[in-house]
Amino acid sequence: MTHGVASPRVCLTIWALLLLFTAITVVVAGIDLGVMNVVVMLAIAVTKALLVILYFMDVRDAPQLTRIVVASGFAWFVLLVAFTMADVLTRG
Amino acid sequence: MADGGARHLAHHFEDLEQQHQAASLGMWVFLVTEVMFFGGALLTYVVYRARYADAFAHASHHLDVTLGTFNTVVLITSSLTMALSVWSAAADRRRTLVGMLSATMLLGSVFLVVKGYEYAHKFHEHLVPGPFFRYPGPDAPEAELFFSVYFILTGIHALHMVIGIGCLAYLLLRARRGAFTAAWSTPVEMVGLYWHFVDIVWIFLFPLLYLIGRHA
Amino acid sequence: MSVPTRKADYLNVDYGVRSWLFTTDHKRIALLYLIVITIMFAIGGLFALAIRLELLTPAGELLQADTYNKFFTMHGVIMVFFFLIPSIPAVLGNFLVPMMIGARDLAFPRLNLLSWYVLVVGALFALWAMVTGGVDTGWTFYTPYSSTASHTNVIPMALGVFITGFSSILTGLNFIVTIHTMRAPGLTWFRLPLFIWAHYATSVIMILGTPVIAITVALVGIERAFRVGIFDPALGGDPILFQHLFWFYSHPAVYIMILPSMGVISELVTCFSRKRIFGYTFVAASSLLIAVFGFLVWGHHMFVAGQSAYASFIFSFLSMVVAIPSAVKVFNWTATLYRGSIAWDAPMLFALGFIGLFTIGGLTGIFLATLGIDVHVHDTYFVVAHFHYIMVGGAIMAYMGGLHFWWPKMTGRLYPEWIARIAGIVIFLGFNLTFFPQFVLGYLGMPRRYHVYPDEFQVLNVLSTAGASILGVGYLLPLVYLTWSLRYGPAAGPNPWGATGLEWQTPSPPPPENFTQAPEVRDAYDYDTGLAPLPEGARG
Amino acid sequence: MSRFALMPEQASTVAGEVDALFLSLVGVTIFFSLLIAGLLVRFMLVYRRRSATDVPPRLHVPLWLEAGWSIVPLAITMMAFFWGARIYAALVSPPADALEVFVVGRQWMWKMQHLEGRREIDELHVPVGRPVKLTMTSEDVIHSFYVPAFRVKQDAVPGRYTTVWFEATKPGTYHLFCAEYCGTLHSGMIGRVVAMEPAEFQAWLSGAAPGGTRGMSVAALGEQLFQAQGCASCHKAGAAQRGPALEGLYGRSVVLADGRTVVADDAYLRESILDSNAKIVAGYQPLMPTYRGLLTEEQVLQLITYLKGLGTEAES
Ligand code: HEA
Ligand code: HEA
Ligand code: HEC
Ligand code: CUA
Ligand SMILES: [Cu+2]
Repeated sequence: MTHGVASPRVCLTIWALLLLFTAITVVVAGIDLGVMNVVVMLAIAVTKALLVILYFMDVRDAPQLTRIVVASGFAWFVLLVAFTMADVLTRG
Repeated sequence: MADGGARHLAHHFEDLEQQHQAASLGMWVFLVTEVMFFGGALLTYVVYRARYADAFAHASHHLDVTLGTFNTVVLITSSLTMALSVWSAAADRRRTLVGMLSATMLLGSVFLVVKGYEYAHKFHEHLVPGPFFRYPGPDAPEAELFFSVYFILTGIHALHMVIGIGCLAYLLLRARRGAFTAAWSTPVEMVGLYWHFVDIVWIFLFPLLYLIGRHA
Repeated sequence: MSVPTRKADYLNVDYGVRSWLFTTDHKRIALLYLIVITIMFAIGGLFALAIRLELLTPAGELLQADTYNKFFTMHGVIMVFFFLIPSIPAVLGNFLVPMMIGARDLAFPRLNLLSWYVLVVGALFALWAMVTGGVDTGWTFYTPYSSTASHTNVIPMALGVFITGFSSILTGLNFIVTIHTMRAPGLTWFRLPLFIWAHYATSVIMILGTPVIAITVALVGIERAFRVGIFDPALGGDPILFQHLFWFYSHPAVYIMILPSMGVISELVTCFSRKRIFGYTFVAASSLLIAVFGFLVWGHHMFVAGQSAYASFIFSFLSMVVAIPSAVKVFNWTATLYRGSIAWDAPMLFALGFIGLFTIGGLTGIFLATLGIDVHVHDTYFVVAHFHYIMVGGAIMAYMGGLHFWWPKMTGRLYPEWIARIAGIVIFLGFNLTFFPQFVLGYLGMPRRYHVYPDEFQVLNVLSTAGASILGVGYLLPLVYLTWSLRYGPAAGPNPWGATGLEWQTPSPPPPENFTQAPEVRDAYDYDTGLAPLPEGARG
Repeated sequence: MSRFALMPEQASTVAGEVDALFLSLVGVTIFFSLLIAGLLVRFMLVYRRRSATDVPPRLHVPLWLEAGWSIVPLAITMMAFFWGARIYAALVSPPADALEVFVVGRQWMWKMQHLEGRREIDELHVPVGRPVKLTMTSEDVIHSFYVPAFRVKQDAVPGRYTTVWFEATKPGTYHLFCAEYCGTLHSGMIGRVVAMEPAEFQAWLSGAAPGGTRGMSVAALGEQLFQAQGCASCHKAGAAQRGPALEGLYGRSVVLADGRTVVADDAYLRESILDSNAKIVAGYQPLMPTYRGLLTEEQVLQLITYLKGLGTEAES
C-alpha cells in the first residue's frame, strides 16, 4: 500500500514556503493598501492552506472522491457566508 | 510486519485496502464537519467585521502580533514534523517516527503555552468580554464583540489542539512499541490529517484576528 | 427458549444486557435506537396532548402561561431532535443500509455504537433540563430571548441539542463511508435501492449542516453562561445573525426528516405493486438535488424578521425551485402504481397516506414560500399545520410504514394484519381532524405559541383537540400489537412480501453476519423478472 | 370580530390581493391533491392484485412525461413567486406621504407614539384611507406586530428600526397580536387597532392625552431632550460649538472621517446618538459621548423626530 506520502524534501520545501508566506503577510499587513489588505491577506492564507492540503495532507494524488469532499467543505462555508452577507449587506 | 498488517483487518472489511479507504474517507468527511463547525463561528466574525470594520481594526491592536507570528511559525513547524511522522511511519523508521511525534507534541504544547500567556494578559487588561470588560478606546461595545469572537475562535481552536495532543500521545505510546509499519500506519495518517487541519484553521485565524488593523 | 432449534441469528446469538449495551452489530444498535426513540416519541406526544387539552378553551385555564410555553418548547425539541431526526435513519437506516448493499456491517461499527450513546447522553441532558424546571424558548432558541431574557434551563437543553448533533454527524459519516466503500461487488450506484440514495442524501445534509447547529447552540450557551455578547443588540450584536445560523441547519434538517421517509416510500410502493420504480434516475437524482438546494433556502423563515427585502426575494425564489424535486418524486410514485399488481397491506396503506398528506403539506409550503402570503401567515397556525402535515402526516406515516414493512425482517415475526390496517386508517383520520382546522385557524390569524386566544377561534381548536385524541389512540395501537407480535406473532420467513431487496435474501431475523452466503446482486426493483416470487400462501 | 368565519376580514388595501393569491394557491392545492389522491385510489382499485403470480409489465419512462411534471409545477411556483414578490415589494416600500407612528415593543406591551403627541398602550388609532407607516423597535427581545385584518406583520427587533405600513379601508376595531414568541405573556401581548374616519381621527388626535405629555408633540419633546441632555451645548452654533451643525442633516449624505459616505437616515441618526463613535463625521473629533443606556428607545425616537424637523426649518 503506497499512498503517495510526501518525502522529507518536499515537506521541507513546503515548510519553507509556508514560513515565507507568513513573513510576507506580516509585512504586507503593515502597509496601508486600503481594501487590498484584506484581499492580499486572504489570498495568502488560501495559498498556504492549499499548500498544506495538497502536500502535507497528500491530496495531490488522492482519489477524486477526496478532492470532492475537500472542495465541498469549503464550498459550503462560502455558501453560508455568501447568503448571509446577501442579507447583511443589503439591509436598509 | 510479518503478517503484512493483516491482523489489523476488521471482520467486516474484505481487505486492508478497503479498510484504509474507509478510514481515509471517514477522516476527510469528519474534517468537512469541522470546517462547518468553525465556519459557523467564523460567520459571526465576517458579519461583525463587515459592519464594524474600524472598531475591529482598532481592537485588533490589542493583540500581540509578535506572539501571534511566533505561534504561527510554531504551528507550521509542527505541521512539518507531523508530515515527517507520516513519512517515517510509511518508511518503517520507527525511531524517526517517535522523534517526530514527540516534536509535534512539543510544538503543539509551546503553542498552547503562548496562547495561555496571551489569554492571561488579556485577562489582566480587562479585555475578556463580560461584566469586567474595560476598553480604553472608542467603540467599546463593538470592541467587546471583537473580543468575544476572538476568544471563541481561538478557544475552540485551542480545544482542538488539546485533543490533537492527546491523540499524538496515544500514537507515541503505540509507536514506541512498534505498532506502525509500512504495511499499516493508518492511525498516524489520520491524526496527521486532523493536525494539519487544525494548522489550516490557524493559518486563517492569524491574519483575520491579529493583522487586520496593523496598517491603520 | 421456546424454540431451541432456532439457528443463530443476531437476536439469540448472545444474551444479557451487556451483550446489548456493548454490541457493535448494526442490527442490535438499530433496536437500541428504536427503544430510545419510542420513549422520546411518547414523551413528546404527551406534551402534545397537554398542549391540545390546554387549547380546548380560549382562556387558558389548564396550564399556567409559563408551563404552556415550556410544554410546546419541549414538545418541539424532543420531537425534532430526539425523535424525528434520528427516527428512520438511526433505526431503519442502521438496520438496512449494510444489508441492502450486501455488507456485513457499517464501516465503523464502534463509532455506530458511540453515536447511540451520544444520543442517550444528549437525551439525558434534555430530560434533566426538563425535570429541573424546563425550557421556554421555543424549539428555535431565538436570541436575545434565549441568551438573556429567559429564566429557564436553556444551557442544559442547548447542551443536549449540541451533544445529540454529534450523534447525527457520526451516523451520517458512517453511512457515507459505508455506501461509498462497502457495496457488494457488482452493486453499482444505479442498481442501489432508492432507500440507499435517500440515506446518502440525508447523510450529506447531516455532515454539512449539523456542525453549524452545534456551534450555534454552543454560542448561545456561552453567551448565557459567561455573559459575553455575541448576538446581544446592546453591544451592536445582531439577533438576526443567530436566525441565519439556526436556519442554515434547521431548514436542511427538515429534509433530514423527510428524505429517509421518501426512501422508505420508494421501497413500499414498488414492493406492493410489484413494479419497477417509475423513473429510477429521476427519483434518485431528486434526493441529491433536494439535499443540495435545501441549503439555499433557509431565509424563507425570516421574511418578516428584518432580513433585507433583497435577501427575501432570493430565498423565496429558491424555495420554489427546491419544491420541484419533491413534486417529481410524488408523480413518479403515483406512476409506479399504474398497471401494477397492487396489494392493500398495511405498509402500503401507510405509504398512500404519506403521499397524500405530504402533497398537502408540501403544497402549503409553497404558500409559505410565497412572500406576500407568508407575511400574513408567518408564525400562525398555518405554519403549524404545514409542518405537522409533513412531519406527522408525512414522515411519521412513512416511519410507521417502514417499521411494519421491515418488522418481520427485524424480529422474525408477523403482526396481525387487520389491526395494522385499522391503525393506519385511525391515524389518517385522526391526523386530518387534528391538523386541517389549523390551516383555517392560521389564515384567520391565530398566532402560534399562544396559550390564550380570542373566543372566535374556539370551534376550530376543539375540533383539533378531538382529532388529537383519536390520533393518540391510533399511535397506541401499533405500540400494543407490535409488542404483542414479538412473542405471539407467527414466524415470518425470509421474504414475506416477495420483495427484491438484498435484505430479503437472508433469514429473518438475519444471522449476525447478515448473510450466510453472498447475496445475489441484481437491479433494485427486479419485480418484472419473477426472481422474487410471492411466498406460499401470500395474500393474492 | 367574533363571528365564526373561514376567511379573515379584509380591512386594508393589500388584503384583497393577498386573499386572491391565497385562494389561487388553494385552487392549485385542491387540484393537485385531488389529482394525486384520485389517481392513487383509482390505481388501487383497478390494478388490485388478483393472483399471486401476476407479473406486471415493465413500462417505458417517457422523457416528456418527466419533463412535463417538472416544468408545470415550476411554472406554477414561478407565478406564485412573482405575484407574491409584487405584493411584498409593495409591503416593504411605504408611500412617502404616510402618516408616521412610532411603536416600541417590550415585554409585554406595545407602546405607540403619534407625532402630534398622543401616546397609547396596546391600542393604535389610525385614519381610514391614508397610509400609515410604523417605525418600530424593541426594548428587550424580538416582538412582532401583526394585524390579521390588514395582512401585515413585521418583527420589532431590539437594537434597530424596522418599518411596516398599511392603509386601512374600513372603520372598525381589529386584532393586534404579538406574533413572535417573547416569553411568559406572549399571548397577552395583544391589543386593538382602531381605524377611524379621517375627521374623527383628527378629533381624537387633538384630544387630551393621558399622562403629563398632553398636547406636546414628539418633536417638541425631542427639543426638550436636546436641551436637557446637553446636545445643544455642542451642536448649537456659537463659540462652544464642537460638533457639526445638525440643520438640514436628515436625508443628506455625510462624508465620514474614513472616507465613506453615508445617507443620514433614521438608522444613521440612531447610531450617531447611541453609538456616536461608530461613524465619525469628517473633520470632527470623536468627542461626542455615547448615549447608549442613557436614553430610552422612545427618547431616541423623539430626538430623531426633532432632528428631522430641523431639516425643513433650515431650508425655509
Ligand atoms: C419534514 C419537514 C419539512 C419539509 C419537508 C418542509 C418542506 C417545505 N417547506 Fe416547511 N417547515 C417545516 C418543516 C418542513 N417543511 C417546519 C418544522 C417549519 C416551521 C419551523 C418553525 O418556525 O418552527 C416549516 C416552515 C416553513 C416555512 C416558513 C414559514 C414561516 O415561519 O413563516 C416555509 C416558507 O417558505 C416553508 C416552506 C417549505 C417548502 C417550500 C417545502 C418544500 O420542500 C415542499 C415540497 C413539496 C411539494 C411541493 C409537494 C409535492 C408536489 C406535488 C404533489 C406536485 C405539485 C407541485 C406544485 C404545483 C408546486 N416551510
Ligand atoms: C416530529 C415532530 C412533531 C410531531 C410528531 C408532533 C406531533 C404533534 N404535535 Fe407538534 N410540534 C412540533 C413537532 C411535532 N409535533 C414542533 C417542532 C412544534 C413547534 C414548537 C415550537 O413552537 O417551538 C410543534 C408545535 C405544536 C403545536 C403548537 C403549539 C403552539 O404553537 O402553541 C401543537 C398544537 O396543537 C402541536 C400538536 C401536536 C399534536 C397533537 C401531535 C400529535 O401528532 C402527537 C400524537 C402522539 C401522541 C398523542 C402520543 C401517543 C402516545 C404514545 C405513543 C404512548 C403513550 C404514553 C404512555 C403509554 C406512557 N404541536
Ligand atoms: C461633547 C460634545 C457633544 C455632545 C454633548 C453631543 N454631541 Fe453630537 N456630535 C459631537 C461631535 C464632535 C460630532 C462629530 C463627530 C461624530 O460624528 O461623532 C457629533 C455628531 C453628531 C451627529 C452626526 C452629525 C452628522 O453631521 O452626521 C448627530 C446626529 C449628533 N451628534 C446628535 C447629537 C445629539 C442628539 C446629542 C444629545 C443627545 C448630541 N449629539 C450630543 C459632539 C457632541
Ligand atoms: Cu411580544 Cu410575543
Ligand atoms: Cu424551511
